[in-house]
Amino acid sequence: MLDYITSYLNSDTTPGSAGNMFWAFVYIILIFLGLSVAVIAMNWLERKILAHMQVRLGPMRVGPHGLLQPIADALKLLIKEDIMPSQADPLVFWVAPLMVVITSFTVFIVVPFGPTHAVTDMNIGVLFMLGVSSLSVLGVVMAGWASNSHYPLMGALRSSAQMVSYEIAMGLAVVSAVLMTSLNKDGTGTLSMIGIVQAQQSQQVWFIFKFFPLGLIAFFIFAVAMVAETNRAPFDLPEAESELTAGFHTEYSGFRWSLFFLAEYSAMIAVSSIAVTLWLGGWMRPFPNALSGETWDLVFSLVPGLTFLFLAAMTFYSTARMPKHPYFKVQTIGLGGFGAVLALIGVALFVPPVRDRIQDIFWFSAKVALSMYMYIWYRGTFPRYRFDQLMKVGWKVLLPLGIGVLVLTAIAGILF
Amino acid sequence: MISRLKGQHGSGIREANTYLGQKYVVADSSLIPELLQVLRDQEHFDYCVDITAVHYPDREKQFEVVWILYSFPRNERIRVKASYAEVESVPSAVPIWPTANWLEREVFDMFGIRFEGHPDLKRILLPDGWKGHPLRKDYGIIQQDQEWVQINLGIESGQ
Amino acid sequence: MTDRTTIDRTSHLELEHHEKTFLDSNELIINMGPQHPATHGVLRVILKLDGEKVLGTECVIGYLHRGVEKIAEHRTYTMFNPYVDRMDYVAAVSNGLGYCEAVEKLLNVEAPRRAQYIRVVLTELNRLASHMLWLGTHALDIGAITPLFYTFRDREEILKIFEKYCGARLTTHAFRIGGCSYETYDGFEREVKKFLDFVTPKIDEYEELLTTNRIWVERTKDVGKISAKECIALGVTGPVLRASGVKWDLRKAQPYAAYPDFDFEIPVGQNGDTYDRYIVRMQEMRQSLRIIDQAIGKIPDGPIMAKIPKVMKPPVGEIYHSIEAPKGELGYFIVSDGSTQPYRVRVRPPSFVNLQALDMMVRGALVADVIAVIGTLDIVLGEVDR
Amino acid sequence: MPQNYVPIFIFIAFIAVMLPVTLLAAKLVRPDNPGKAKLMPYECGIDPVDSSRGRYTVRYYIVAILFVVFDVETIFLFPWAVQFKALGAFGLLEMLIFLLILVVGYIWIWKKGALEWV
Repeated sequence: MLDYITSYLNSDTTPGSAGNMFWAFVYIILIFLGLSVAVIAMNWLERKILAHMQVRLGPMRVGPHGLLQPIADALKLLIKEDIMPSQADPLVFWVAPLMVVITSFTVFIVVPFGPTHAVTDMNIGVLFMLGVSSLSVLGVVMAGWASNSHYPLMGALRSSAQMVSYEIAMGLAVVSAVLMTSLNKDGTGTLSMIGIVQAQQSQQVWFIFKFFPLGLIAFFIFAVAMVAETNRAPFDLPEAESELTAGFHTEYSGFRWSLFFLAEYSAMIAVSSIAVTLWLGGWMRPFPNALSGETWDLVFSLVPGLTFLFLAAMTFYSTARMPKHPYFKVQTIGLGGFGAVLALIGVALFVPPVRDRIQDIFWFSAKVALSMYMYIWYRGTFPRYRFDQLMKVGWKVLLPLGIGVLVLTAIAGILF
Repeated sequence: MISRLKGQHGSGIREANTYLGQKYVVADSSLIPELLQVLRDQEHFDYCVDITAVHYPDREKQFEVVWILYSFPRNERIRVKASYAEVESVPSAVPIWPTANWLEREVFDMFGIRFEGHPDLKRILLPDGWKGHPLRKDYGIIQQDQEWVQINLGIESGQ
Repeated sequence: MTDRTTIDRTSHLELEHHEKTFLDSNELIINMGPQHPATHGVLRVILKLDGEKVLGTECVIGYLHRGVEKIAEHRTYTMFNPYVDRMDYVAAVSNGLGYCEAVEKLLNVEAPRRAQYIRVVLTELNRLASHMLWLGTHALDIGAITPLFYTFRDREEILKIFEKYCGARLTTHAFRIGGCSYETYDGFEREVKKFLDFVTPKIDEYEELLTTNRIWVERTKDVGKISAKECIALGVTGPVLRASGVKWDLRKAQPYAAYPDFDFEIPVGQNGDTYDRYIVRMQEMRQSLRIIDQAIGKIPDGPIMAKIPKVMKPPVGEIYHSIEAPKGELGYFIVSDGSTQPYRVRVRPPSFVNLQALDMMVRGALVADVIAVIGTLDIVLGEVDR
Repeated sequence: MPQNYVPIFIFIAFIAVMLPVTLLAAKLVRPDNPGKAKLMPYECGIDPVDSSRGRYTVRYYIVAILFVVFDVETIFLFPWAVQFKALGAFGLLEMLIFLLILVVGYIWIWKKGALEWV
């Protein structure tokens, strides 16, 4: 038994490929926990960043700088009454949020946080991700239909039409990235998520910069489509607050509603992960070819620790700026403790064995975080599209653009 | 202009005067549809500012309906007034000025004056089943339709 | 002239009629409001939809009806003054100005020059505040959340000035019949000047966020179009009329208060769509700033109240007086029977009349446009329902 | 490598157990006192006029059908993209013909107005 557990540690492949289900399970739990933390952090960050964009402070009361606000919200949602409309279809109503959450979580099985840091490495990883993530539209439609109410129905119909339309543009963009993976010596591409990153590694370029500007355009198509797929501003029509009150989840309340919330954020992280894997070089550090060599490797490997130390320093600065009043004593101590934890993590990241194993995850997460920041930024800046304009963008702009980019990439691939 | 109107309609114009610099015409109720049409088409009063009514319970013809008109080309206002008894109905101005639609509905709602030829004359501010017309002088200020309140709101009194 | 009669597309929804053939898609009937985030209060719009397309609308109003006109008949002229603030509660000062001037006309008195200047300053500040609130909520309806916070931040400064002047922020009751009841506080002029310097770049900031924003332009251009003819036929006034290309502003057409003394432009649009209305209101904000800037420098000295009797008994007669409120023509029709109480007060609410155009403006458009048009009409339900 | 696919089922099973357990746990701690008005479908405080289970506008179905066409097309592109270099110019030419047929169809639906919404 113990052999079975330890044997994996020496292998340099994912637990799924190694056939080690114990470690697969450990990874699953880690991903589950990490995702929950990420969603909580996203919740807090979104509210904070949006607030600062809008000249307000955001959550400030629960915990220092509102750090505990998402937890308070989660608890509140847990003990909130759950209402199921009397005319709703109980089974479908019950299953819909589960459906959405399961699909948006399952995607993370194939997300490669590092060359070995994935639950499994499927040879059809990209297709799996696209397929599973587009299943979530089913949950949305189920939710809207089961509610038996007009606003959710409209939200569900909008959402299905919208997700379906952008799926095509997304698929075309992905094809052109997959096409790039086959441009190596043996002439065979791959659909495996890890394989795609390795292809970028061996071609010494992030696919976003390949055949400039073709890679960039493909990435742009994907970036637009992924915002639309996740129903976020400016494509948040299915839950357009000012039109449909809350769209497909109007009738959901309490914990069931929070599942939709959870699914939305994890879907955002999931599609961002796809984008990072396909175009932004996955777990690769920035400038792998321009700034190569031992020294640069060392410099970049110090970045994770420095980042955490910087965050810790900022936290300590905020701690020092806390009002000096007995009333704030607990909060000040809490914030200081939080800073200390960050600093500890930062220091731990300097230790060579940890440093080497964590680096990949750090770079991957940093890229995903950047993409998440863009999501928040869009929300703070853009008005909402109208439905016909949304369909126009999907069908009449992105689709021809996607086909064009694909063809041009193929021609460029033959020529160069 | 007033003299022209008087020349055209003669005895129909009971009074045409200015008060505090504002022109007004008191017309015979039978003359109203014609007069309003003439005011719009020939005198260019193209904008109907307001239609309202005043209740004089002591008079023989209780309601005085007031049309306040404005002319963009001439930049002047005129008030047309006519008296109606409770049983009489007023010709609707909707074919002349579409804006009269809601204004007349409000007059109907508040005074119970019926407008002949209005496309959709029903209550506008008060609920459909409400009894009484609040802006009549015999409707007390705290009076309300107790029955309606009880049935629809399930409370004893809305006050 | 005669073709104006053709515009009679006003609500006949016939909700009861439901003749369906086998292949017809369901016409969905949806209630938008009264409890809806984007109907600016308790407006209920019954929408008849085919998918996303609006086949017809019907407004149901009256949820906020308080019988202001009835109350007026049971209050003295002075006592009724605070009530008018509660109609268009985001532009309470304008309401007060209209009412006070109407009664002053009835009494045949005129407010002193100083009072009139103060009135102009406060009314224009209030116009700014009203337009700011409109901009924030309108942008929010269209999905841009950030301008709301910017405009509320800046509106706050105006409310602070009001608070310092008369102690109230929203329902100010700033004017009295015959003038103003409060002298300006120390540093009033300085603070207003400071506010002007503060707010001018802020308006540029709003424009930066929206005017050239592609999504904003797409969402507002050619949405809710209304021509000048239709506006006049439907009695629509204010910025909506001006955006359709009619250069008509009561401050210029039939000047009141101290407006003839000031130099300002009437911004007009061309297309009469939501974008033009947005541009017109933005320009109006700048013009208001201009008026305030001119007025604040030369507020004359003198009394702030005219000589008016303690017990007001206007002579028998009637008056209609209207002013250019932020939403359009706000008129008061007051009938006096010679007693201390008005015999009848009729308010001509701009929001109420403008709202009537909603149905015409959104037919054949999409659901999202209904929201945009409700926002662009800039209605306040307190005034629609009174 | 079939063992690569096993974790999917572990994952789904894990979440499918976790979520209902949390939902049931929430059921224990949350209040539950439904009322008639509370259980009504939300329609801005007004009783809904008719059921929302009716026929809906055909445009959504058109989009669904178009989606099937184009998504299947994308799926066909994947194998070609993976073997792109190996298939070479010939493969590209064949794919261009395939795409051309689709683009003709696409232009046709555009001209037909299937992509319009108002």
